[in-house]
Amino acid sequence: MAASPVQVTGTVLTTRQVDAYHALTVVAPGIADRFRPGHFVTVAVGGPGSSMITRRALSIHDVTPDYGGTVELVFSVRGPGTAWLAGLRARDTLDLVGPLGRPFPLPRDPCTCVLVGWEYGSAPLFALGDVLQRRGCRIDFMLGAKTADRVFGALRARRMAETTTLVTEDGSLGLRGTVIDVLPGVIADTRADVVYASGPMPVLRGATAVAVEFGIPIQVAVEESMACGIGICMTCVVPVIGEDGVTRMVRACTEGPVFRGERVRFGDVGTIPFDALGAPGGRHA
Amino acid sequence: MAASPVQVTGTVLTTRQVDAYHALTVVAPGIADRFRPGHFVTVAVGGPGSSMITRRALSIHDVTPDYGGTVELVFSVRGPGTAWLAGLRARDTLDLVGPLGRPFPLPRDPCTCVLVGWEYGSAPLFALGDVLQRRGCRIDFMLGAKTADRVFGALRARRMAETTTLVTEDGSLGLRGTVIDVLPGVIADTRADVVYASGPMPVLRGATAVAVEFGIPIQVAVEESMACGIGICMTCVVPVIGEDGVTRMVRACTEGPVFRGERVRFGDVGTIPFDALGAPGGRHA
Amino acid sequence: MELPNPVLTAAGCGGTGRELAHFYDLRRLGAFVTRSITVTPRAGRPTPRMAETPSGLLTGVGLQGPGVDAFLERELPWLAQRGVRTIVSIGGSTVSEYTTLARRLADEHAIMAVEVNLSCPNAEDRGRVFGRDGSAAAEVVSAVRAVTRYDVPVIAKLPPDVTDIVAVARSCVDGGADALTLINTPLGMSIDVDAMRPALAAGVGGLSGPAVRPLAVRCVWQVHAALPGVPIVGVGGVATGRDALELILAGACAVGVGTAMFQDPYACLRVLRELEELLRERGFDRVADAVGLAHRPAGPGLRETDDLEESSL
Amino acid sequence: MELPNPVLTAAGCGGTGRELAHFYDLRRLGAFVTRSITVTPRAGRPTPRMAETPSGLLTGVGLQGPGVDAFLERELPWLAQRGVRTIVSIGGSTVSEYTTLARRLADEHAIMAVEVNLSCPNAEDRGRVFGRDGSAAAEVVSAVRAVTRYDVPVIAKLPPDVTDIVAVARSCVDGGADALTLINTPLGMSIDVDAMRPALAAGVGGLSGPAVRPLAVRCVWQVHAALPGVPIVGVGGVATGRDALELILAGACAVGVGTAMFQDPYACLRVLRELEELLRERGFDRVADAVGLAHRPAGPGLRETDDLEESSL
Ligand SMILES: Cc1cc2nc3c(=O)[nH]c(=O)nc-3n(C[C@H](O)[C@H](O)[C@H](O)COP(=O)(O)OP(=O)(O)OC[C@H]3O[C@@H](n4cnc5c(N)ncnc54)[C@H](O)[C@@H]3O)c2cc1C
Ligand SMILES: Cc1cc2nc3c(=O)[nH]c(=O)nc-3n(C[C@H](O)[C@H](O)[C@H](O)COP(=O)(O)OP(=O)(O)OC[C@H]3O[C@@H](n4cnc5c(N)ncnc54)[C@H](O)[C@@H]3O)c2cc1C
Ligand SMILES: Cc1cc2nc3c(=O)[nH]c(=O)nc-3n(C[C@H](O)[C@H](O)[C@H](O)COP(=O)(O)O)c2cc1C
Ligand SMILES: Cc1cc2nc3c(=O)[nH]c(=O)nc-3n(C[C@H](O)[C@H](O)[C@H](O)COP(=O)(O)O)c2cc1C
Ligand code: FES
Ligand code: FES
Repeated sequence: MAASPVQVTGTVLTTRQVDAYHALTVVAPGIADRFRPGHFVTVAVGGPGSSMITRRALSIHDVTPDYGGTVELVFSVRGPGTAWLAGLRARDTLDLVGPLGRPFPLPRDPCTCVLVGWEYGSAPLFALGDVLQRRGCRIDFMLGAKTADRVFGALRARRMAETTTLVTEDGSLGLRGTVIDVLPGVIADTRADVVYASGPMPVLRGATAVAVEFGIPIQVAVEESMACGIGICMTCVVPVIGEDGVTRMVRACTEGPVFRGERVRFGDVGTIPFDALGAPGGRHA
Repeated sequence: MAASPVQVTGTVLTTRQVDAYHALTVVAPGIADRFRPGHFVTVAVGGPGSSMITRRALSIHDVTPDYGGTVELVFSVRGPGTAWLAGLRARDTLDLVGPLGRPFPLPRDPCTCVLVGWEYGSAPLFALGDVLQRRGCRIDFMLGAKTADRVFGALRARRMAETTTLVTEDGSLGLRGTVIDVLPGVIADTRADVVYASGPMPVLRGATAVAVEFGIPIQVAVEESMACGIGICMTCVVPVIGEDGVTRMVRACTEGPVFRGERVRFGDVGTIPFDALGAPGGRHA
Repeated sequence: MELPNPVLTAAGCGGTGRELAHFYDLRRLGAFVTRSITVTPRAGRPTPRMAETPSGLLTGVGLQGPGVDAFLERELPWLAQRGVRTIVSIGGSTVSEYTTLARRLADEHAIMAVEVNLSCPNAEDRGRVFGRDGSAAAEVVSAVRAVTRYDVPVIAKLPPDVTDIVAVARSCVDGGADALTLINTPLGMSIDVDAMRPALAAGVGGLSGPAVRPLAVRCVWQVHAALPGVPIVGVGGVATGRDALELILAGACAVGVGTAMFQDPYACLRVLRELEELLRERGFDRVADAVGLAHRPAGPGLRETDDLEESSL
Repeated sequence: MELPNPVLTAAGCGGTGRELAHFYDLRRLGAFVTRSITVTPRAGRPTPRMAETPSGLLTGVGLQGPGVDAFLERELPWLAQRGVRTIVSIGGSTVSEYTTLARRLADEHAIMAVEVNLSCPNAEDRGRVFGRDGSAAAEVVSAVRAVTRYDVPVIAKLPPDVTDIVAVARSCVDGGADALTLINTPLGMSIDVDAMRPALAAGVGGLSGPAVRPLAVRCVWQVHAALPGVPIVGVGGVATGRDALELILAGACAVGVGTAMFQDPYACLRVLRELEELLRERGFDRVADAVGLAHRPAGPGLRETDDLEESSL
């Protein structure tokens, strides 16, 4: 972990609806201080006496120095935990642990970066874009979603980036298609040096395939179900190829969520690849 | 059950602190309509997704015809369920089932009634007092508690009753002592024809002993842990002697909570008396 | 046994029927399952009989009930007159008590099925619970089967806290059980840390409610995998249509609702409504089409689940 | 085994120690219990490995770990250097694997105790879990005891989903176990009603968290009643000091905290603080004075609990 995480009882400052998403701004000084783009937090849901005993992981969308430090979270309602979050009001408290995970690594020298985000996966890319620009990088956004209302952050992307390409599966906004259809054109047009991507596995897999095709590095932020977020439960593992060429089941919460795209065996997510370290009947150390 | 109970999603109208107690007024038309003194409700606690899966039983303190019908509940915080109730605010919703239980039977002819209440047990006695007075009865209150702040309803009692006797275990308000110490004097002074009592088992036991001594009838409202409140779980039983002289384990929620005091085997509460119907090794039907 | 819908009350959780009838017409249930009827009246256990646990309820009621005579005189006729489809649960402390009960029921025409509650202690085996011992369970089931009318199914109801639920289930089926109900309450305990005593007068009690649903789903799954032809009534922690569907996908063809009725008297009807809606959304015409569906072999891209050993780690 | 305080991490729930050390100094724990170490590295099960259930967590991790060599090279020294009191949990699929592991640990001086995780499937008995079979459990325990240094206690850890926990516990003690840990996770299952598939890739999983606490309290109670001289580490659903006290009053002399750490990284320290406060309020100077106290015979006015059969109804 890049920074030591802390547990904070934050106070909700504001709640907003942004397209299909809910946005919560929470006063959480210890977390905002330590934030680097790509970090996430886990939040306790359901209040005291809740039957929901696991925390929910949410990317940090942004931080501000207001009130000693705030973090902004963006989420869609998927199940009971996110439904509860959506019901929070200003001045309610929220229990957070963070910042967690390995943030996006930054290029040493100024270069051209394409930021690919899918639905709420786009959330952590704007703070990343800010940092990249401060380092003199050119940034270009590609934001996608199933439908128009689920494209997150198009306005802000347009304000920040050299170019912004929108894509929806149903064509209701921007180009119609998938990342694989559209990303090659963006990379070619911008002469990108590096890709950052955040979204569901199939999107990351597609983006990685494209980046590999172009021979440029790609950093991806993956999402796996997480019971703890701090590296102790081993529920969040992904098959990743190490420096030594050996595939290991590594924790997305602590070794990730950001990985070099070509190291993640996307095709084998949800399996134990037969050649992974410690695979049943497979090779041993 | 005297009246068919209903399930109502009520809206909290007001919340107040009354001495050591919380009072909630809830709009719950179907329940207020059917109310008779001695009825109780059960309320769902903890909100959606709560780990608390049983309802909490609370006596109905009072009803009004406002907003189609309100019920007032009075309670002290004992554990997590009542703590959650204490956190409700106006306009929150509360899920109630009621009215439940056998209400206080009323005398056919005008007579003198002593109403004995201990701590929050006093709550259902005021609506009872109103009805008795409307029937031309004289009422006298005896209210007790461990300490002064836990005596409930002294002011209202003084306004309603011919006489009001207060008693606390520590003497911090009114007389110092217990029901057994004080009730005989009240009965003698008022020449009571009947006693109504509501409170914990030891208080009911004491009041019953005194009433029996004086040879006057007593109706008691008992409190046993209840998982359902509607007669289907069999957790709330109390040993009660039937008309036929046979002791049965009867449900406080449906056959009670109001019983004739001398029929309740207070000394055997928390046991199965050896001579109860169906007792292990005991007599059979 | 044909039921118009798959939602039943769980044994011992619906009172005599009269209490729920204040809320709705019991003919709307798939069936009403009685509390476990005993030969003689039983006063049950002392109070406290209940303690709440996280998402669960611990109870020790001790099969309080009026005995079979009073049941046949006062409770069954009331249900029969109203046309309530009734499954009678029976409980005994010896094989011969179960036989006596089954015999007494054999003349009653209003009974859809007999459910044999095997969570009772066997007085002839130092109080060992019948359902924790395959051969004792089978003995009870075959004794009951032998004296029950051929067209009345005998359902064996089992607790989950055994080393091998499949073995016990198989013994019951071999003993003549036409169907199984899974699960009765596992043994649990709660201690009142203020009194520093067990919270229940009985010390231990039965754990029910949503907390035990994962145990029920697992038992239904394992037994359906081993005995796919045996109808299973899934019981344990059902509070919503989704919970019911979980048990059905695991292999149950009907579900029982118990503890949830304490919280919501209308729970059975609500579960049914929600279940029907979920089945519709998924394109099922009949419940039967969904029974055990989660067992189907994983398709392309789906994960293989069947080749793994069933340990909890 | 002397511990400065009775709160431990539960095996497999505290990572390697490094992760929790971001939050507090692990020397503040009674002891740190490792995940179950295996002979060779294990990749574990495919994902999804978790599903939330009401007040519970279902997991199927499959003992992912680096194998004993890497553990002794990289994990144990890290703990030892920091002075963390460490109990090493071991898991095997044959008796000889357990023996191998115990032998490898025998030379390590930094180990407070060896905990034998008996929830592993026995490869030599068609995958039957060791701890579900008294004699297999005893065989493992005595093999481990035989090769472990005399001054290092061997603790047998058992799952609750057996027909007779007391019988299995007694076998383990007869086999040489110095103490017992109760409970490991019972087998549970959850089905994703949208995918209509088991929620875990492994199908079944282990149920943990507050939902199982009543099962843990019951097991501790039963075993303490039968084997009052055997120290018990109570584990299962502990999230607060009250929960810990519940297990202690039932008969545990120490408690393990597992799933609660996923929700609150400081859970062990908080539980300890709350427990100490509760003990103080009740006038106990030492934890030992409270151990098993809920078993004391009922005094006047208190209800008798010991003469009742232990059925769940
Ligand atoms: C590193 C990371 C960052 C994330 N960032 C965001 C974000 O910025 N905005 C957003 O909307 N969502 C984000 N998610 C997904 C979010 O965690 C899930 O939507 C949420 O946990 C679902 O909870 P629920 O109770 O609403 O749904 P349910 O599906 O009912 O959740 C039940 C259980 O499954 C777990 N779970 C289910 N799906 C996921 C998932 N995809 N990832 C992790 N746990 C899951 C939950 O934590 C919970 O324990 C992120 C996930 C991860 C791992
Ligand atoms: C007919 C009846 C009327 C009541 N009226 C009132 C009232 O007007 N005001 C008031 O303050 N209290 C009243 N009580 C007691 C009230 O129900 C309990 O204080 C409350 O249930 C405690 O819940 P908790 O979660 O705060 O505490 P906990 O002790 O944590 O409760 C845990 C569980 O035990 C049950 N329980 C615990 N104590 C009792 C009890 N004494 N009676 C019933 N269930 C119990 C709860 O329902 C819950 O299921 C009444 C009880 C009954 C049976
Ligand atoms: C208060 C209570 C009484 C019960 N009585 C019986 C009974 O008489 N016979 C029986 O077979 N099961 C009985 N059970 C078990 C239930 O039928 C059911 O199997 C169990 O509670 C799990 O389902 P649930 O979680 O929906 O309650 C009882 C359960 C409770 C909570
Ligand atoms: C993710 C996870 C991993 C576990 N790994 C192990 C293990 O390696 N060895 C073991 O003996 N128990 C293991 N357990 C069981 C716990 O040690 C503990 O017995 C159980 O979870 C109940 O306690 P809890 O409710 O506090 O979690 C694991 C439990 C969980 C949830
Ligand atoms: S979420 Fe627990 S190890 Fe990653
Ligand atoms: S509370 Fe359920 S029968 Fe009385």
